[in-house]
Amino acid sequence: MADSVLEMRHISKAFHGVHALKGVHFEVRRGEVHALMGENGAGKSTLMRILTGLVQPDEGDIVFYGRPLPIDSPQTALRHGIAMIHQELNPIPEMTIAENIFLGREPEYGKTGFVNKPLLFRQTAELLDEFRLKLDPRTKVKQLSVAQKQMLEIVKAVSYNARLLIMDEPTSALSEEEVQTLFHTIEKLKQRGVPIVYISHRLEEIFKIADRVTVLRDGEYISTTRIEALSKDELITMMVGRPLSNIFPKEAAKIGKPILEVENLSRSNVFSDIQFNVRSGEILGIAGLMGAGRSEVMRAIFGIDRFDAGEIRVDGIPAHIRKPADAIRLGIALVTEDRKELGLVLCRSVKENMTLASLNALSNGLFINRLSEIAACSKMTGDITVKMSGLDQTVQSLSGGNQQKVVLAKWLMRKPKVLILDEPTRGIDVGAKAEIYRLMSDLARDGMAIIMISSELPEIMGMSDRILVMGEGRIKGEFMRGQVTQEEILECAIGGAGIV
Amino acid sequence: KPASGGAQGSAAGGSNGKTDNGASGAGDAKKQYKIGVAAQGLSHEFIKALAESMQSKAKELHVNLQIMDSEDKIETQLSQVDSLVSQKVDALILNSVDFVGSGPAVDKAKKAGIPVVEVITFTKNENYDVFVGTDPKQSGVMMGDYLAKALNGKGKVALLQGQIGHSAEITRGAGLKESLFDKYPDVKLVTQQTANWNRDEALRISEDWLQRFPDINAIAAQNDEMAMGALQAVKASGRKDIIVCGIDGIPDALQAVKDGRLGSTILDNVTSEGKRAVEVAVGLIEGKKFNKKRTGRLRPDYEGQCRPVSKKIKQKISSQPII
Amino acid sequence: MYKPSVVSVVKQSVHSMKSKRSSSIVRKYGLVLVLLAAIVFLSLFSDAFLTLDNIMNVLRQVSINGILAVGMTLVILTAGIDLSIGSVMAVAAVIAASIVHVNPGLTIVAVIAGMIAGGLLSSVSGTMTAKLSVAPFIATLAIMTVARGIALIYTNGRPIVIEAPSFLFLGQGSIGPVPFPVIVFAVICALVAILLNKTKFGRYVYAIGGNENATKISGINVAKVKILVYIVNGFLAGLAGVLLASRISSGQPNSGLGYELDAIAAVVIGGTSLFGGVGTITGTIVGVLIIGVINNGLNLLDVSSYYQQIVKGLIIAGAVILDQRSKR
Amino acid sequence: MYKPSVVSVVKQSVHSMKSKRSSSIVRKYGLVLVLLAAIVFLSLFSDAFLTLDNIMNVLRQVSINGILAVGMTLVILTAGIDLSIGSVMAVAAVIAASIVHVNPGLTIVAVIAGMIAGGLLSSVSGTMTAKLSVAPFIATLAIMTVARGIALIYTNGRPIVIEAPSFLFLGQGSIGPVPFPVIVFAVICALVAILLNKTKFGRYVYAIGGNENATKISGINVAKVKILVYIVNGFLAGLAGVLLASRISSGQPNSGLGYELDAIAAVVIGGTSLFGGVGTITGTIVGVLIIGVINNGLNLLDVSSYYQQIVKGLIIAGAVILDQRSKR
Ligand SMILES: Nc1ncnc2c1ncn2[C@@H]1O[C@H](COP(=O)(O)OP(=O)(O)OP(=O)(O)O)[C@@H](O)[C@H]1O
Ligand SMILES: Nc1ncnc2c1ncn2[C@@H]1O[C@H](COP(=O)(O)OP(=O)(O)OP(=O)(O)O)[C@@H](O)[C@H]1O
Ligand SMILES: [Mg+2]
Ligand SMILES: [Mg+2]
Repeated sequence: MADSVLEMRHISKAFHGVHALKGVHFEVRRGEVHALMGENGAGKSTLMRILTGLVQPDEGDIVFYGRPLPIDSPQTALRHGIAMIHQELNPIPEMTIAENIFLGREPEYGKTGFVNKPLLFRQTAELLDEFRLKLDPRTKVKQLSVAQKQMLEIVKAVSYNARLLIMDEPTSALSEEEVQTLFHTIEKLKQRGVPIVYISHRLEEIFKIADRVTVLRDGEYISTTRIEALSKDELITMMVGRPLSNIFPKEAAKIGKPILEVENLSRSNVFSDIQFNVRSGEILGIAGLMGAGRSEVMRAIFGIDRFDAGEIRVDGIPAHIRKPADAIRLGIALVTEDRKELGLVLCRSVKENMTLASLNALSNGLFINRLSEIAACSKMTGDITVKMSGLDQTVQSLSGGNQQKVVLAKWLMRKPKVLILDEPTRGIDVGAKAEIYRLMSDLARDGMAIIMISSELPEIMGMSDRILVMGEGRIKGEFMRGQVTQEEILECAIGGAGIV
Repeated sequence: KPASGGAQGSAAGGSNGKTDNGASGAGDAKKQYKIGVAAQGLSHEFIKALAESMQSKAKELHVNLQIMDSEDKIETQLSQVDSLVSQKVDALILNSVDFVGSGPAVDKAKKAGIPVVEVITFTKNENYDVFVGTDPKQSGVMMGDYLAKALNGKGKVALLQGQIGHSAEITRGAGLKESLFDKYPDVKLVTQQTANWNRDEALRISEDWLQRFPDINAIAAQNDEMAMGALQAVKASGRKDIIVCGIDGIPDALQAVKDGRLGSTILDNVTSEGKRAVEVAVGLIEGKKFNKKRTGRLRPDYEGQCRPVSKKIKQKISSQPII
Repeated sequence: MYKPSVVSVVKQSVHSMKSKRSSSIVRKYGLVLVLLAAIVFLSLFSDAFLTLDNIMNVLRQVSINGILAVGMTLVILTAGIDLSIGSVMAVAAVIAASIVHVNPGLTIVAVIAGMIAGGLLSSVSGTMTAKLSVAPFIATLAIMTVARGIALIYTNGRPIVIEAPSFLFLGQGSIGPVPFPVIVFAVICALVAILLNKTKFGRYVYAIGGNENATKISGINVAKVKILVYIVNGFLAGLAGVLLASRISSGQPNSGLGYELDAIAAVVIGGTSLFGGVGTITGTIVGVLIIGVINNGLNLLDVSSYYQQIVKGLIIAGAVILDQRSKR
Repeated sequence: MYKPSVVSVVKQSVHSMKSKRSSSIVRKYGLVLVLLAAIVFLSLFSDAFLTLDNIMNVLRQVSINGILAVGMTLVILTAGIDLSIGSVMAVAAVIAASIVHVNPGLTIVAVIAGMIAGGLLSSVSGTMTAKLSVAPFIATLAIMTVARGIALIYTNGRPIVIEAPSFLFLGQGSIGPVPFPVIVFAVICALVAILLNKTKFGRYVYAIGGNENATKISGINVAKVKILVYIVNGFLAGLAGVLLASRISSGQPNSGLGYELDAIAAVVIGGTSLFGGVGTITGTIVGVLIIGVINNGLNLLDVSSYYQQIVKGLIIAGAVILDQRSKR
């Protein structure tokens, strides 16, 4: 093709026997948004990591702007103008936003090697404005929420003015508002003729912005198609290998008495008089914009953060929760939004991660019962299929989505009374989502009370019996299932005021 | 001179004279001298004994002794002497860590008009007033003499060295070489390793030697700690024919010599030397004169060791005054 | 706190393929290789090496450092470190020595007293680390100096001679051809290996080292586990101190100087990450043996003190580099 | 990789309020407090303490450890560690000594030679760490033994006497009341502080320690930066070794023994995290001074050496605990 920018041919990669990629073809053209789709573990990230020199392919060659491209390290990739938003957020927590964004290309005084800090902060401020982020360039990144960190990655990648921009699940933690901002940027880049590889498990997004779609399945190249030529179901079928009847299998469950009740819970300048309850058999969805403080409320309930005022009741009995252990003892489980920092022990095996919170049940006081441990894990992997070489694979070598599944499994294994899910389907493919929704629906039917924070409105609408909307640390509104539209929820969330 | 020195003494002593005034009675008319001591390392029982003997003498003479532990670090010793000098002590007793390295300390004190007594060990820098002690080399010589007799001028010897480069390692090594290996061509030095003055290291190395050199006749250790380690290895191996000797005369070793397990040790009478050093220091403050090299006496301690260790020698070697 | 580097990501994948057990063998592969190479080499060049006598000799020599290294493995797995064990050994040694010195009959009492002393001292380090979030390096550095001081004061700087035969047996005796310390070492290895691989506690140790916060949020009492780890380490240091005292038949206030370094070295050579979460007892054992065999071998080959140091350094570096390669 | 602990969430809110600079003062606050407290206490209880003479003593005493600690700060910021500096000092010392021993005129040459020797040795550690991904602990442990061996062989285990006045001035001379080593220390602090805070290189040092992976992804040549860090550290260790040789007017093959521990202690007491990414030179300076003042003060108060160890340990622990509190 004349306007072909990138061609990857016969790319294969095996990680010690396991084939992540098998002779994959991938071609990107000038000024197009090319969606790369596939189930969790299909090989999308690996293919892109090869392009950015983080992984060396076993075979295959790469042609970039007509010339063969030997990429041995991220440096060379950047030098050739290939920038990437990585699926796994990778900030340097102790450094400021500005230092993170300009790491490796700090403005200097001449060529002295001395950093021009005023200029550094000015340029950062400009970038942040461009993306409508009200953040101080001098804030340390460790103070940011997951969503904000993700925005940061986007700002950084875009600011390279690359000749090819790769976005690996850039929106997994973002809510409508920021997604819109991102799409504006993408439009601008398209006009400048910058090609973009876009990886996402949010199908709506694909159909909004993609021009062409390439689908991988189990590391194999399936097809490349123009988006217009595809229906949602066709795309899903291509990815999963079979049609997927009902994505939101929400069954009506018998809603019982309140299990978790929260009375005007407050924490200074994070959230104030939060008041809600969730009943057995009920799925309570919580929507909101980035910085709404949803995660924070849940962290407080679970005993990770302190709160200043308010009361929490479990089964009507006032609960004194000072540390996570207390919450867990009361039958509460929290799937945190930040799997890397708070969810997983990356250097340990899938099995050890899944059972970490349940070992008391799986052991006779001291010794772990190996068989019942394996049994418990197999049961979970039966409900949620994790693509792995075995229960002993280290979690850090799993694909992003599969890591998320491990976190879910870890908490589901405890069979809690109250299950709190913060962005439960972050980076999870449609098929797996459906599995998880079915599981939630079943658990609700069996009387579990479920709270689901999500920035993905379809999911909220599709699964919740009741929907709370939060903004600026307050509850802005409450809706019953099927009595509200996405637009109304957004309205309510923004509530006229600006976003934090 | 003594008057002014005394004045200084009381002035400086006043600051933390409390430590000793208690002992000497508050209303004591005699003004109290303050003597600074920089000691090699008080975690060695040998040096600890020295310090205590000095302390007891100081109590007796109602002088305020400030003992500093140089922890075997030359630099530390220099710093400590610096701070003793800036405290204007009336005299300095230096138990030098290093023959060369501790030299500057002497100058520092002398420049400030502070008399310097060196004890046990002396420095290359001869600017000090009096040295109380024995020629360290001589202890090596004596060990050599003993071994020569014990081996009857013929045999294989393994040498356990102290920390390489340490003054005592150098001098004692030299002494042994001179009196044994140079004098007796049939006495062979089959191997040498450093056990850094440690008992357990010496034990480990000796164990290995007994595997590798089953035919050695003697193990010469540059201090008693190492000798005791070697002795242990020999005992464990069930060998009765290997002579072990050390230097310093620590109680452990003296006992072993009496029991006839240890060939010999060289006893340097630190207690008397420590006491003497304090006397001399006070004397210097009060302007008395001493001859520069006041030596103590080394006693090669192996009476009666002839029986178990080696059947040959009967007579004793008389210790000679050194230097 | 484990940081996957670009290469480590690849390394990890090795494991993913294998079952836990065999993977840990792969992990050690390079090292075991080095150890075997060393053994073969030595048996070729020194006929004194591969004798039952000398093998027992080496094992006896490594057993004290081995016991320390096993305890240290626990600490390092939690991303901690313990510099105090050398001094803790000394305290245990002098206390035990003083007991049998006065009453030669009380061997058992002496041993237990020594171990308890160790446990107490280390419990302080553990508490400082776990409850007051003092960096383990500093907490244990403080205890290191304090403990040394205690040992010196307790003995007034004089070694305590030990004559009690029953006590001396601990460090000097043998059961059949096998020296007693070796038996103790073996038992300790077995116990701690079981603790790490088969119990909840072991899981928590790994989890804390891998991601402390994730572990906390999983409802585990991290502080408690950490403190226990330090106490166990203290017990073992105490035991090692007692054995050392028995081996050199005296309780020395300045014994154990610098032992912490050998122990840590053995652990890290054995493939345990100082960032915690990754490592095995088998690895540590190999590390301990490598160091022991090198020391013994260099003496058997009669390499001079000076060159011993150079050779030692090169071999250690070589071993670890080879290990790294084998993990690729 | 920073992990917000349950409490740290609270801590952070403190930081988030402050700008980087002032927050780092908060960070040090507790320590500076301890230092001041110690100084006030000592000047009250010993009139010998707050004399110009003694202050200069203290400064001279700390300057060598100070120079080492500054270099070590760089290494630790990259989540590394360097155990070899003590031996590296020795090599530099004996080389420099041998040069001026033969030709008293060549002071400058001797200094440079010593520093280069240090740089070379450390560049090996650096390369092992950065290119062969050997744990810094092991790489530098290996170099530690090798370097010691080199120093012993080079001198055949005998100290080399130094008489060259111009060389002796480096460690023993003063400019006005200020000892020369103090001036060197001050200059080094200034230079490295600028390097860390004002240059790209400095940013990268922090970045690597904070998240090596992310730094690589940002297209920074991590290996190169790391190796440079170790080389700089080697230069400084060499310089320290030369100063030491001059101070003790001899090149001693076993000088610098155990100096690495003091340096690391100063750095960590100064608030630098052994996991990298967090720390400042000012912190290290405070750490160095605390150690120096304690040592000097305890001697002035004539605390008997055994108790000194206990007191030292307690003060260090206390200082760091207080520091932790002040960070809440
Ligand atoms: N370092 C590694 N070691 C072993 N296996 C690996 C490694 N990296 C990736 N894999 C495997 O390669 C496969 C593809 O992973 P990849 O991350 O590319 O999937 P993905 O398409 O990005 O999935 P997701 O949508 O969940 O991000 C997965 O099965 C994963 O387990
Ligand atoms: N502008 C800001 N500056 C600093 N910190 C912020 C800012 N905005 C948000 N935060 C942090 O993030 C928290 C809430 O953000 P977060 O995105 O986690 O809320 P959320 O409702 O959970 O959104 P998400 O969908 O990302 O979970 C705030 O309490 C605050 O700690
Ligand atoms: Mg992916
Ligand atoms: Mg959130």
